[in-house]
Amino acid sequence: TLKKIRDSGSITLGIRESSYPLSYLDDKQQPVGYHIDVCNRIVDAVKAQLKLPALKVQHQAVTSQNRIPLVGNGTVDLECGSTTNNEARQKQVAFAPTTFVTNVRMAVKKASGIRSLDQLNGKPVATTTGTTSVQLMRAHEKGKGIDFKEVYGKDHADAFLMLETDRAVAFVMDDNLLAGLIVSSKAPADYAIVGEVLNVEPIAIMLRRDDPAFKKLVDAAVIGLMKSGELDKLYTRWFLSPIPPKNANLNFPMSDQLKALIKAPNDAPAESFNKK
Amino acid sequence: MIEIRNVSKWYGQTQVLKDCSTHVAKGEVVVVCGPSGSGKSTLIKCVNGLEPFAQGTITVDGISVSDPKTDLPRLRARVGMVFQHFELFPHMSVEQNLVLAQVKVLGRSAEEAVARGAALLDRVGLREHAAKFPGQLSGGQQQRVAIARALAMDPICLLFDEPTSALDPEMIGEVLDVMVELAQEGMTMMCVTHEMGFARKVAKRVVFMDHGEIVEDAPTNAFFDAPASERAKTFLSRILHH
Amino acid sequence: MIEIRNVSKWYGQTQVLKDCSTHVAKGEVVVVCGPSGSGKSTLIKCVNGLEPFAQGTITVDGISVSDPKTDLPRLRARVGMVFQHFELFPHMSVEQNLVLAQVKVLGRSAEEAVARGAALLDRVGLREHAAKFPGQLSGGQQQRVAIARALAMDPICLLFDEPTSALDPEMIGEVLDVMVELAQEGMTMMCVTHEMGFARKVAKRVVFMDHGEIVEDAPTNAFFDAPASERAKTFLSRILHH
Amino acid sequence: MNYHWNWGIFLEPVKSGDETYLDWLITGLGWTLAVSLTAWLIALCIGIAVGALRTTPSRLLVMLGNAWVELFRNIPLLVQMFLWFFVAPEFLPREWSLWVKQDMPAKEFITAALCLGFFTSSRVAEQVRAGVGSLPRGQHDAALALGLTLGQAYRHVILPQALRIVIPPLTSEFMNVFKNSSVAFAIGVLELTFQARQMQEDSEQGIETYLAVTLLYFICAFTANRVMALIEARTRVPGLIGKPA
Amino acid sequence: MGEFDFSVWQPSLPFIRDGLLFTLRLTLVAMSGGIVIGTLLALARLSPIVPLARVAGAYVDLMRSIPLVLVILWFFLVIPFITGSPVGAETSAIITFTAFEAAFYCEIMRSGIQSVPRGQVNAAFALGLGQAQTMIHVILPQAVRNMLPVLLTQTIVLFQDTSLVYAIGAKDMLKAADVVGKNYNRPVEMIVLSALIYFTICFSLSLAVKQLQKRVAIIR
Ligand SMILES: Nc1ncnc2c1ncn2[C@@H]1O[C@H](COP(=O)(O)OP(=O)(O)OP(=O)(O)O)[C@@H](O)[C@H]1O
Ligand SMILES: Nc1ncnc2c1ncn2[C@@H]1O[C@H](COP(=O)(O)OP(=O)(O)OP(=O)(O)O)[C@@H](O)[C@H]1O
Ligand SMILES: [Mg+2]
Ligand SMILES: [Mg+2]
Repeated sequence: TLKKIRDSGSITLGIRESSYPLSYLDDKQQPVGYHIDVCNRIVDAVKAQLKLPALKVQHQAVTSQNRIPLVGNGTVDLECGSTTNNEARQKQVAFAPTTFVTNVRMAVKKASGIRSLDQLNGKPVATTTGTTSVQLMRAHEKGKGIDFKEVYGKDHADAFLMLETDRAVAFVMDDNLLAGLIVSSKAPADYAIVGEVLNVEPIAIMLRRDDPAFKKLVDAAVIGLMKSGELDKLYTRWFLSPIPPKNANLNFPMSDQLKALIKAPNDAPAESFNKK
Repeated sequence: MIEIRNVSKWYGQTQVLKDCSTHVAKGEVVVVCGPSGSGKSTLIKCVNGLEPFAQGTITVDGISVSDPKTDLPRLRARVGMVFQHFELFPHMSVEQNLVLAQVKVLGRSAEEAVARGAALLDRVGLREHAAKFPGQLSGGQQQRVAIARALAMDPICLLFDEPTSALDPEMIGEVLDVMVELAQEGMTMMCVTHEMGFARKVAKRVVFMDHGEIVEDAPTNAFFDAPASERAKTFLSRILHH
Repeated sequence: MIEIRNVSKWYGQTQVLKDCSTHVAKGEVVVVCGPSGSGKSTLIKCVNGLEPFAQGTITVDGISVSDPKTDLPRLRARVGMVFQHFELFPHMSVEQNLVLAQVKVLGRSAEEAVARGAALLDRVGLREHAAKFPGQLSGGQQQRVAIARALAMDPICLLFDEPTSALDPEMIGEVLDVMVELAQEGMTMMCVTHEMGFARKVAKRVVFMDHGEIVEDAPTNAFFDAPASERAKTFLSRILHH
Repeated sequence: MNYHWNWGIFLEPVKSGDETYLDWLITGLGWTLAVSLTAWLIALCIGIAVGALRTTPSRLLVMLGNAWVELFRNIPLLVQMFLWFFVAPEFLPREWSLWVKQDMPAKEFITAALCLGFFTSSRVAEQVRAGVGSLPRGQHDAALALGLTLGQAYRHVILPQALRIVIPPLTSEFMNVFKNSSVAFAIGVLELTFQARQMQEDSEQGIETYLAVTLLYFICAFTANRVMALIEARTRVPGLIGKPA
Repeated sequence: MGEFDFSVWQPSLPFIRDGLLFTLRLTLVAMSGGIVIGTLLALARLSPIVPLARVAGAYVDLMRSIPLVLVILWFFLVIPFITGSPVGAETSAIITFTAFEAAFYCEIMRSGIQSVPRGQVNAAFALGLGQAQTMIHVILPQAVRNMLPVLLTQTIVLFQDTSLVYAIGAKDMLKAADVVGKNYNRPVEMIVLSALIYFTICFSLSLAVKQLQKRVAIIR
């Protein structure tokens, strides 16, 4: 990868378009977000190592369908989205040390009075096609012997729209995304994130597998950010201050898991988290 | 039987029929001829209401064609028509072609219709082709089926629009023979055709059209021996010349 | 000029030409007639190599048509052909129709080709229609343009495939007139046609075909006065009858 | 390529249950077939009717037919799906709207089938109109001259011929229906594309997944093609082979 | 959700414009490329060289049997292995659409070529024109004119299909509208806007096609 970057004089970042506030497009349709900033720091490190101050940075929008093949086939060098680090994916790609931890929970309309997953028996519940939440919900249904009527949006915004238009009474998804969707909604005060945590997922920047030199550089850069306290600052900027496009504040304090990870960085997959 | 009075018709700006009047009495054969585009097909299609017309009246057996109260399908069922390109229904067998309208329009039972169809096929010499499709017949055979189809409705008169002009020269004879026979049996017929031999043999009168006008309407012999108008004269000389 | 020797041709299993032999000498007019489907078109298309044939030889001006070494486009450029449905190129003006092959095949300059085209249009009486498109002309006019187009290549002989059978009766005369004139000027012609008046007037010999065979090949007068075969006799009686 | 192949993936159980990935794909195929075939049925019925209307002498009917066709063929299918699913119910009275959104059984399926059906019907109508237009005018005249009413003429003479003529372009449309049904995932129908996304997210064997799904779509379209060819052969009129009607 | 709020349309316009420009560029390139390649494919399919006809036929049938979204995805994933280096989403989209639409234009051109009466070929040959000359001067001009409306209708379909590039993250008009809709959380309003834009453009195009049809139709 490093050689390719040197030869082409450019590095390509994979970005997501609506993963608030990790990676999304602002009102000028430019990619911004917490992970984008982290990636930019990594790019700085690459520039320093290759002595290529003029390195061009290209952006490629990716979706949850194509991000892994695109990293695999070399279209994208660093995926700066909201990819969960799990065992299955580790067969295909490598991950930088975990830089964010999300909890899968649900968003509801406050007025509905729903506080727990068990209250959803027989009710329509929204989630996004092709995300891990779908499986989590099914597993939960089985475990508890209850029955949701799942409805699916093709992306997070559509799924949220289902909640907004009463097609669903709850939306099960990563809590940071839910928070992002709620603050940018028409009436943020109407919604709440409630209920038990279905899963804890480490989210990390994704890169090609079997490229130890590049991984070493990325790891070092990320760990550097953590050690220097830079990452805390970035976190505060994106999760605890007003952010574009609406200049709303997510007010999403750092979780204990992430604090622990910053102290002891690793790239362990999700499975090892939920075992504990 | 057929009365055409002062009929005019326009396509947009162009007038294709100009104040045409003529008639066909019961049992009479009238031949219509004239250069291409002179309005012969248009006129004959006005007779059974296939083309609407702006002015004038046409009555068939006393019933006005242009009267909105007239039940056109019923009137048409009583007026047979034979077309230049046969217009058999290619997706139906010969027998089905003959049966369809008998059943759907006249309300005959299927057996009755089939029997009548078979009798008529016999008459035009095509009994053994009942099960074939039109595409499997020669042009002359198709046109004879088309005549049988028109006859199956027991029409009070028949309209022909150049029934032989799409045929190979060899086959013209077999169709004309059927038509002559019909004429001699007293069928009322109005024929657009350039077969002057046929006209001489059975037509009572010849109507000559040019540019949408009926230029001449004369007894057959008079027309051939001494056409009154210059236009009819040149026309006759051209088509008889070779 | 044209020598057809023992030509046979099959479409799949069915034999459409059976051992046909005939010839056309320089300056001669030969008329080919026979019932529909008898293989007349097929035979005449073999002459300029539009249809391949399995057995026999055809030579035109001494050059074999079926020899793979023959430059067919060059040969065809010297043999004019006129079709039943005119086959003018509908997307080109009359002038362009006449010019195209002169420029692309004979390599004439554009001016030269236009001049030659204009002269020929003049000759068939259509000078003022040079800028029109074929669709704006009547059938008779189109066929005359088609003849002019064939003549523009200065052919050594002309082939006609039923040139008048798609025409309105009125227009047949104007096309036949052009053909008669050409014959009288000594053009070598092989014509498939049922215009027996034309045959009588200019043909040296008449070839009668049936079921892919040349049944009769006789001098014109002999053919009309006393056809040797029964088939030719019935055929003649049928097409002359009306 | 930096890729971990695993062709056995289809027989492995999914993470969250005892089904295999193959079961998922089969479910998906089932819904794809259900949506496509329902939509095709709707498209044929409406398309033939609208196409025929557009050839009648009545100005009003022609205009209505034209409006239908222009409306449904000038907006991308994906956008139409959204309009039907998210926008249309908002115009209903509150209780109806809620019923449609929450309690109507198989609402995604019904919306998708109707939407795809309408979309395709506009194309079918266009083909049928062209087919009727390509018939010689004399057929229409001959039918009327026999005393058939206009309705009978369409029913017995015009449509049977026009439909035979348009079988080849209709074949394309039939194939398109299967392909276009993939858009139904956008409103949450559990069809093939939906299952593919879910499977690749779950298994991380994206390439195998998409190859399998591509193959399944290919088989659907190909079968549609063969079925239409069979119909074409069955309805072929003797004596008309190769000749335009 | 209650009342709609169409004020979001105004700030979205610059993005819609950029997206529309990409959509139009993609449509134009894919159309011209597709027609050229499609015509060559059609010639190959009709050629007497059986293997060539088979290969072209297989290509066309394959393309016509797979949903476009999947084709877009495949090209995006596979092109890097052929060229050795990744291409951007937009280049990939252009290549994909050209290759895909070529299959459809091929079928149109093929029926266009077959719609020219056999007699025209005979007439051209009889004048001494060669195969290629006949094709170029006699058959193709008539085929194109006969098929012009269908070619343009297919182009309208192509224009609508460009919305599928969302699958590889290229930014066309629908995508731009979508992103704005998400940013301002007004997805429904943006859907309505894009529906209106698509309808206006496609409808005007189809009206134009009808006019053109009257204009260029060959008088017969
Ligand atoms: N649908 C139409 N729209 C406009 N003009 C038409 C239409 N049908 C016929 N015409 C014109 O009306 C005139 C008369 O046509 P008609 O078919 O009656 O002539 P015809 O005498 O039967 O000619 P032919 O011998 O060629 O059959 C022609 O000039 C023709 O161009
Ligand atoms: N492409 C073809 N494939 C199979 N059979 C054919 C083909 N073309 C012609 N035939 C058959 O070859 C025979 C001779 O046809 P041809 O066109 O030469 O007849 P013709 O004498 O010119 O008839 P017409 O007077 O109708 O023009 C016919 O029986 C015809 O059915
Ligand atoms: Mg007429
Ligand atoms: Mg012939």
